[in-house]
Amino acid sequence: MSSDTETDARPTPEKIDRVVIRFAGDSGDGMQLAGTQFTASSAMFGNDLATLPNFPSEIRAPAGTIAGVSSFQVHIADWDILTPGDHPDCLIAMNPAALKANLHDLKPGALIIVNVDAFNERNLAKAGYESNPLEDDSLRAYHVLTAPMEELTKKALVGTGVKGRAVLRSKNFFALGLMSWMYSRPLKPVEQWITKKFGEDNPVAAANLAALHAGYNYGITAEGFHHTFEVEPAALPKGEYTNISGNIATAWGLIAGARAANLPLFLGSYPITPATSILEELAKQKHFGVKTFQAEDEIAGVGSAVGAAFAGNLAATTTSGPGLALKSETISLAFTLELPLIVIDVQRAGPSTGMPTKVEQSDLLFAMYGRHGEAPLPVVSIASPADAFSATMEAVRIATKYMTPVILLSDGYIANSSEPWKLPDVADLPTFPVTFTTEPNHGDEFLPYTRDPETLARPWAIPGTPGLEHRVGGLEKHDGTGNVAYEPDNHQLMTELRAAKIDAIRKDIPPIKVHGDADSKILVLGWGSTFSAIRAGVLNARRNGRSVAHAQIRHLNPLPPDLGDVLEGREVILIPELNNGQFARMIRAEYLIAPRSFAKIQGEPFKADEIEEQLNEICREINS
Amino acid sequence: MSSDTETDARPTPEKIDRVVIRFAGDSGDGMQLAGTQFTASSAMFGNDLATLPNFPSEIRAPAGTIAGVSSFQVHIADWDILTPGDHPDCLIAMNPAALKANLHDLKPGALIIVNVDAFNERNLAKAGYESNPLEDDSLRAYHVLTAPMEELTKKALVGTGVKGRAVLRSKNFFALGLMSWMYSRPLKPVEQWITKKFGEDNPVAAANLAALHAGYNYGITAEGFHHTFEVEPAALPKGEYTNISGNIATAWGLIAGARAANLPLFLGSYPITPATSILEELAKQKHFGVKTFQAEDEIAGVGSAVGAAFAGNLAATTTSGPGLALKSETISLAFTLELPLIVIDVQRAGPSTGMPTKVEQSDLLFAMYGRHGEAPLPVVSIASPADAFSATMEAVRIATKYMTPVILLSDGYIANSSEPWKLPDVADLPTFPVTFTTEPNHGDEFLPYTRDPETLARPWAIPGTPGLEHRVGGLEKHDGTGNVAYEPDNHQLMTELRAAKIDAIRKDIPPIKVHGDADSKILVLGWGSTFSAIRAGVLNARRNGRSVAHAQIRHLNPLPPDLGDVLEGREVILIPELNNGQFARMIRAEYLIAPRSFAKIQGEPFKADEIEEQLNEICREINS
Amino acid sequence: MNIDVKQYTRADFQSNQEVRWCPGCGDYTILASVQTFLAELGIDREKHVFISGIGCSSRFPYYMNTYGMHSIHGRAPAIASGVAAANPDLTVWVITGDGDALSIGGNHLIHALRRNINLKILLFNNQIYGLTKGQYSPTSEQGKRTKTSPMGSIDYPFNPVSLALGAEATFVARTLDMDRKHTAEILAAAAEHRGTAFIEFYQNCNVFNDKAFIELTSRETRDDNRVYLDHGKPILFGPDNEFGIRIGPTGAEIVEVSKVGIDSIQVHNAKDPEPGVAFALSRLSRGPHGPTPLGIFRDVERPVYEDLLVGQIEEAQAQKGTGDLADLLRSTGTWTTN
Amino acid sequence: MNIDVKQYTRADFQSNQEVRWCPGCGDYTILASVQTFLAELGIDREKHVFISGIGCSSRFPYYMNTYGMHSIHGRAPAIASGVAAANPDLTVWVITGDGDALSIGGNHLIHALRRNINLKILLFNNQIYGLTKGQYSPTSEQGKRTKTSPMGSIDYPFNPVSLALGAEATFVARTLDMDRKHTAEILAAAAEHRGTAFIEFYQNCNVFNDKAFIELTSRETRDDNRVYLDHGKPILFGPDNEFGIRIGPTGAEIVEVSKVGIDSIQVHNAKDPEPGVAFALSRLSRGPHGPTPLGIFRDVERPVYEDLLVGQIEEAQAQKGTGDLADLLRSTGTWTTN
Ligand SMILES: Cc1ncc(C[n+]2csc(CCOP(=O)(O)OP(=O)(O)O)c2C)c(N)n1
Ligand SMILES: Cc1ncc(C[n+]2csc(CCOP(=O)(O)OP(=O)(O)O)c2C)c(N)n1
Ligand code: SF4
Ligand code: SF4
Ligand SMILES: [Mg+2]
Ligand SMILES: [Mg+2]
Repeated sequence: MSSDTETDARPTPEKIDRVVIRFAGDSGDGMQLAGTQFTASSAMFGNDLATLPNFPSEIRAPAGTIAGVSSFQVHIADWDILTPGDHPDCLIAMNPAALKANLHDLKPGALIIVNVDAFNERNLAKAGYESNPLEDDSLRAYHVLTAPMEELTKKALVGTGVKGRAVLRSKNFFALGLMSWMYSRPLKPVEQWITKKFGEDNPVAAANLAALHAGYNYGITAEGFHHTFEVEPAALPKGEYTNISGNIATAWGLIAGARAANLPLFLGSYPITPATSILEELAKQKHFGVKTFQAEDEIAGVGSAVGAAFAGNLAATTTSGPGLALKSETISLAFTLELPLIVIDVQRAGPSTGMPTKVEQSDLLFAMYGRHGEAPLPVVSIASPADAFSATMEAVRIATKYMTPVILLSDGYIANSSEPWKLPDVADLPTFPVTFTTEPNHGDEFLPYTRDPETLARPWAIPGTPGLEHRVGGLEKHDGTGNVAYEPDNHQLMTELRAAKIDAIRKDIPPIKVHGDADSKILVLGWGSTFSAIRAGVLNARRNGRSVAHAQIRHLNPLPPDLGDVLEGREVILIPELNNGQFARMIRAEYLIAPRSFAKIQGEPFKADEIEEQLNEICREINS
Repeated sequence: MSSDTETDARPTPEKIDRVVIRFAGDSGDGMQLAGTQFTASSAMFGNDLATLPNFPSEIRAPAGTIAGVSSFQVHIADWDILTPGDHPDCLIAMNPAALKANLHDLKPGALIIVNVDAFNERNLAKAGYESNPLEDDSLRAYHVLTAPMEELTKKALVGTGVKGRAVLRSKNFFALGLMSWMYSRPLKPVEQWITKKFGEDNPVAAANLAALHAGYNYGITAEGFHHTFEVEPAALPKGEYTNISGNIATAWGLIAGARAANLPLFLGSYPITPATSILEELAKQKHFGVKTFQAEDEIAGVGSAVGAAFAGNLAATTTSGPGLALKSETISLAFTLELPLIVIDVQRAGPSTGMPTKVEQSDLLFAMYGRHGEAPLPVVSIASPADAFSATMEAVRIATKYMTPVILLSDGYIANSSEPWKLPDVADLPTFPVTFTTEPNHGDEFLPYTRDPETLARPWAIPGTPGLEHRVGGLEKHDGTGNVAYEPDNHQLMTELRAAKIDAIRKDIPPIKVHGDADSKILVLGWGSTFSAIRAGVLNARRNGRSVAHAQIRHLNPLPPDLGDVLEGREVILIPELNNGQFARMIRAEYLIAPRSFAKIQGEPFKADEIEEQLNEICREINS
Repeated sequence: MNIDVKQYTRADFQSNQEVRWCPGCGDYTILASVQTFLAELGIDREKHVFISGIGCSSRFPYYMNTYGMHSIHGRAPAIASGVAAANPDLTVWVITGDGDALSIGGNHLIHALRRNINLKILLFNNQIYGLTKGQYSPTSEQGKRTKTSPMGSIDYPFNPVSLALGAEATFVARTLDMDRKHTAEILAAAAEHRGTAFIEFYQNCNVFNDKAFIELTSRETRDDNRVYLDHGKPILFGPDNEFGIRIGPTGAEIVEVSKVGIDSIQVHNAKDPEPGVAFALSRLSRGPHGPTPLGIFRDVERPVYEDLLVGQIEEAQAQKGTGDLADLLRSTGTWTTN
Repeated sequence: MNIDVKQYTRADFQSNQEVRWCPGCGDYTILASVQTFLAELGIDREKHVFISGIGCSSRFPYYMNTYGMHSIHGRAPAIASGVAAANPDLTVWVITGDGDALSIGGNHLIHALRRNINLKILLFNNQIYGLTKGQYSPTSEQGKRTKTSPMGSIDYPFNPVSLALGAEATFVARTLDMDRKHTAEILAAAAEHRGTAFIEFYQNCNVFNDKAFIELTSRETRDDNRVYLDHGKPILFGPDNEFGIRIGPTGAEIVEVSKVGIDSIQVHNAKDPEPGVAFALSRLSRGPHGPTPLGIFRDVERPVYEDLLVGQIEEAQAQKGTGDLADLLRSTGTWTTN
């Protein structure tokens, strides 16, 4: 059975410009996979898109409970969208818990497709339903379609060789097939993926293909599913696109950064949610000469990276908040050694273990001040999955040019969500090749702590270079020679030089781009992953007649030289952050102005609506 | 030979009201000991005093070199002094390097007493002298007296049983004896100390006593030493005094705090300069029931303390910057567990290993923001050695009342220097006994995360209490029950509650005392160990007719509720800090005002003169 | 442990939290074994404290109706040391995984062992990082393909029993998640032991490392591979006890009993004051492949940290009296002004 | 190590920094031994990298005219692992103390050993924290009175050799600071060994723990107590080699040669693939008291971490070609709009 034949049977789908679909089920139901594959075929189809996976927690909750629900939301459109959508138009609920957990987010009148086989008494009870919502009329505000997904999957799998409890594992492909029917997605990309993933001859491949087609066919034959939809390819700027998630883009950004710096790449890391997949991705790219070192802990992760940097590699370490805490002492060492090092913090909800799978931006001040002694570091942030590639390259550029560790702030939302990324032409990527020092720099001596007059960077001479043998260390060192030094004036001088070097990076930061109504008296100032929600919220507000400007700051330390000018003269500066107002506090200290902090600490990204609402309120206040 | 008989032979000493004496020699020369003993006898004599030890670095430099010089400065006076003095009136130099390293600090016309035996060619060369300063007239601006200390010590020790190279180890007692003669100090306290320390029958005791008396007698007999001085007992407020160093006072403050809270004291710690002596002091106080756990590292130090807190002890951990960095992750856990914990950071010069024996205040922002996630903590600072006792008790009070870790900031200057401390009446010390929860607090259930409506503190129910079995952890927890919770609104609520609890401590902070000219348009705002230099500098400036106010802030987070009022309307707010302006940055962010930062990062405390000079400059600017 | 028998049932040790491991996970069985054992042991429920780190296994304390702390990754032995030192009357359990105990927490583990603090450390070794969804751990075999080792792990694994013995452990044992009877015996001996007791559980992670212990668990192979160590008994194994262990000048070796005679077979002595033979026994297997010793490798007495700690306090108090604050403040000398 | 002999003298390995240990410190002797040895070894000076942590001993790199890093407390093995992995052509030395390596740095040490990274780890064991002026360390004997243990330490010490063997070390040796000849032999064997080489130096701290090793160093007792392990030779000691070591069913024991006969004496086999006997030998002494084995306990081959790491890269490149960035960006599928 080939998918192409079926498409003939399609009724003409309704053209829509956008749709937000959420796949929801038990953690064991494979909803992340169904969602990802739906996204992939939409991407291939040419839609613009944005995704939002949502895991229950790190560990499986009992099957069938609310705590065990996992979901994957995708927003596809025929135009340049920004967020995964605030409220789904369509929910696939694989069991009662999935329905209950997600219902309140739906648009009024949304389409709900349920796996009716799972709506038995036991599951209803586990989800905390007293009566069956499919029967008690409580869903009358929605458009509900049901499918006996388990039964049909079982039937479809007869003869595939897959038997027993394993059969039901394919039901996510049934759901995917059905959704592909409903939203006119091609099956081919999914079919190819299945064959590649499981191997042609694997019964699991046959089973998943059978379930996929069964779902699709159910759409053709079953009553109620005949009203189908189609979202046309988006009019994205001309080019070649891939659908990219943030952690993959970060990993690739490291590879590209190392290439631009002309250095081998070394990653010393210890697994931690939600950063682990950067390590996992780089472990796959050994043919790029990438060395990944899965260390015994975070301290050894960053320690090995410091060693690799000393030896002349582009060294990086990836982690999340608890790991950043453990790395603090070693980062302070790297700071005073003045070696390049990329420290990537994929932030998650804290404090302590917090909510590891949930997003937060609450490590900002920790990144700024999280080291003992005077140890300022450049801090760069990532605004979106696709932005991760160039932001990571920028971090590498700063680290190698200024011989300094750089903290790169990502977060759990960027890490796991995805969006289309227009591939750069590799030939056009920036390059900033490093030149190691190979000759004495002071008569016939080598002084490791002399400085480039412009960047204040010290020379990088690596072990193996004859004649430049030298020692570095964590004790205060003499200006120039780097020998241990306790003189009061030298310490003052060195402290000031180190700070001046970091501060000098300011000159090297491109001008801020102000979007929207550049001169508006209202400015929304954001950083990091709030980008898409702010941009969309501002767009909507402007569509509704509000005048608003938006600037998203990539360089958090030093701040861009023109930020003062951008802030100047605004009546209201709104700073939405997924923390208790940390960037707002930095802006207060730096510019002695009082921005309006909009803090959300719920483990979830902002919704565009929330931003728009804030703007509406501000406008009301200003005008009243 | 008894010391009392000698005193009869004394010429009448010149009465002086104060003197600053610096003992300087090679690290191996025992200058810290000589200085400490000189201080102790001055204390017994009733002088006011302040001391400043200065070690070269953690490890011995080659004998005789500048890098190996160790010194101990003491300021004694017949009135209430504050600092160890900016410029010595008298220098004891045990070798050429000691002379060279310290000369530039002396008052013009100062008295220099040298161990002439050490001024041989080898030592002169090691110190970098081209000719002998005792002979080349280069010291003509000073009053130089010489004594052949080594030769005389050797002679004095004949018959004590101490022989060979060990003999010269007593030469510091020779110097001490001579200084005791010069400054009319009683020998008895030193004699008693020697006998107690080494044991009556130990030949070393006999040797040191012999050297001490030989030095004293040299004063009597030698030419040039007949002009002696006497500083009369200070008119300190009536009371009983002891001479206390900061780390000892901190250790005692922990014992007193535990007593006030009615809890056993547990210290989990790993040695690190300059914090180690708190651990060492508490290890001696086992009869107070104090448990000290020398952990394998700082993480285990704070980890064991968290365990002890869970089990119902008053738990503390002591460290310095690098150790605070390592503890960060665990402190974040303690924060979310909402357990009391005293984290003492005896700051030293950073970044990284920095200058371990030198003072700095550069961990302030790290203490404020040095944790991942939203994890605000109370921060309390110590202003002087004697202040350490009550500041530590205050930290314990806050920790136990609000069920929270508290960061107590001390530093290397406070740690090692000493001053007279008027002993409190133990009966008058504050008490704040802890009551553990022993009964269910919600029907017949125990909910570990209910809160006291006033303090927002949660109940403390300890293992071993029947019926209150419960689990705590680092994951986000449900308001009330403490069960693991991932709900968005709950996380927002809990984050806000935790922040509100810390913020509520503000109400519990006593009013700021403004010293000097309370309404002056110039306010000097300090925190921590800058206290004495600021107070003295302000005093001097005011004596010279300037109008200046001074406030020293103990509670750094939350800041005192009346700080805004105190800052209000000043023309200049000067913030002297031993860092790059960290407190100034906090004040900027909090009050949106621009204080004038006076940053010193030299591993040394401020001098009173430096403060006064700043004030003079400010006055000139304001008036011009 | 002071055994003061109460009437408990397993349910008394079950908390009201739903157990959230994957269906089929070996952790369930160990949880059941521990709860059942504690009910039998009969120590007051409120005296038990379970401290864990982070990992699937480390959720364990949430499911125990005792005092508990789900702490941070790798630090449970340090935190538990503080609990035990602060209150030696408590019975302190550490629950940890192969990543938690041996990767990030290796240092705290070896130091707890050498100090001989009264902790019962249960290491759930599934040879994988479960919670973070399948990366190799310090006990994963070389060559193992995981998400972070797509071409096979290049790390040589620890043998947890050897490591513990090298770290001066006084009680070291190994058992299997699904062997509830054996688990119960080992738990009983650990509870009996004063000092640090270290138990390695082979625990199946059916999601990320299924069948890692199949050679020890499948009906076909288990009799060939389970080598039970019973104190005072010759070490024999095989379906008909036809194999045995002999200690010779090159360490421990497997021999056929019929060839060497029963007298050459090592009689297991867990109480041997020296750990040399226990160590040699630990080297018989590299991970759970082929004949693998299970049981108590070592169980010896050595002064317990808390006893020494409390002993010094008592001695100091006997010498100096219980501390008086006013005296302390005067202890370095005072002077009086008027 | 690739030995490509150059003409060096000790002075070539002396940096221009003044050596700043206390007069009489054992560190001086080890420094001299190492400098002399490197001059003889003849590997290009610029290929040597010395990484240390913090402690008196950790100042060592400053005195070596090679590449070096005086890093932070306990982390040298981790940092050195990064150096070695990044550039396997270098010869990487770790200099560490008993506090640095075994207290705060214990975890990195045991993991470096199991990975068998090509590091030469020299542990200067003076059984005290020297730099912080005299607190007990994880190798201090129980009962030791120090500033933090005024009533005697209650911690049971590690035996560094046992710990290393328990952590799967491939090369483990022990020597004495002042025995320069023996030191030179051990250094030569360590340099020869590919993989992690671990050498424990008994190092006298004459300021805070003087004479800790006096039983091994004083003229009167040293012959009674130094038990040299020489590969292939029977293990004999005593002024007239009258004692020997026998391995039996309870481990290693000291015997009188005249009583048991020379044939019962263990012939030392450092190349034994199993570490059981080496471990038993390590248990002969608890710290440097009484007969104490010195020499190479174990010296076996096992694949080296860097080789495996580079091997996988080469294999991947053979399979997929050296990575092409443009291909990578397209590797998950693309679509084109116009
Ligand atoms: C400081 C820190 N680093 C990393 C993590 C991520 N992490 C959580 S559990 C874990 C490993 C779990 O493996 P294991 O200890 O074997 O337990 P299992 O899940 O297999 O039972 C890791 C790496 C974390 N939570 N904290
Ligand atoms: C993170 C950190 N913790 C503690 C210290 C303090 N410290 C420096 S060296 C040392 C121990 C030194 O002992 P050892 O490693 O045996 O070296 P030795 O001085 O005896 O050669 C300690 C505790 C530090 N520098 N950094
Ligand atoms: S991932 Fe593995 S160890 Fe974790 S709960 Fe699931 S089966 Fe158990
Ligand atoms: S303190 Fe001890 S180890 Fe350190 S330099 Fe002095 S003698 Fe050597
Ligand atoms: Mg595991
Ligand atoms: Mg040492």
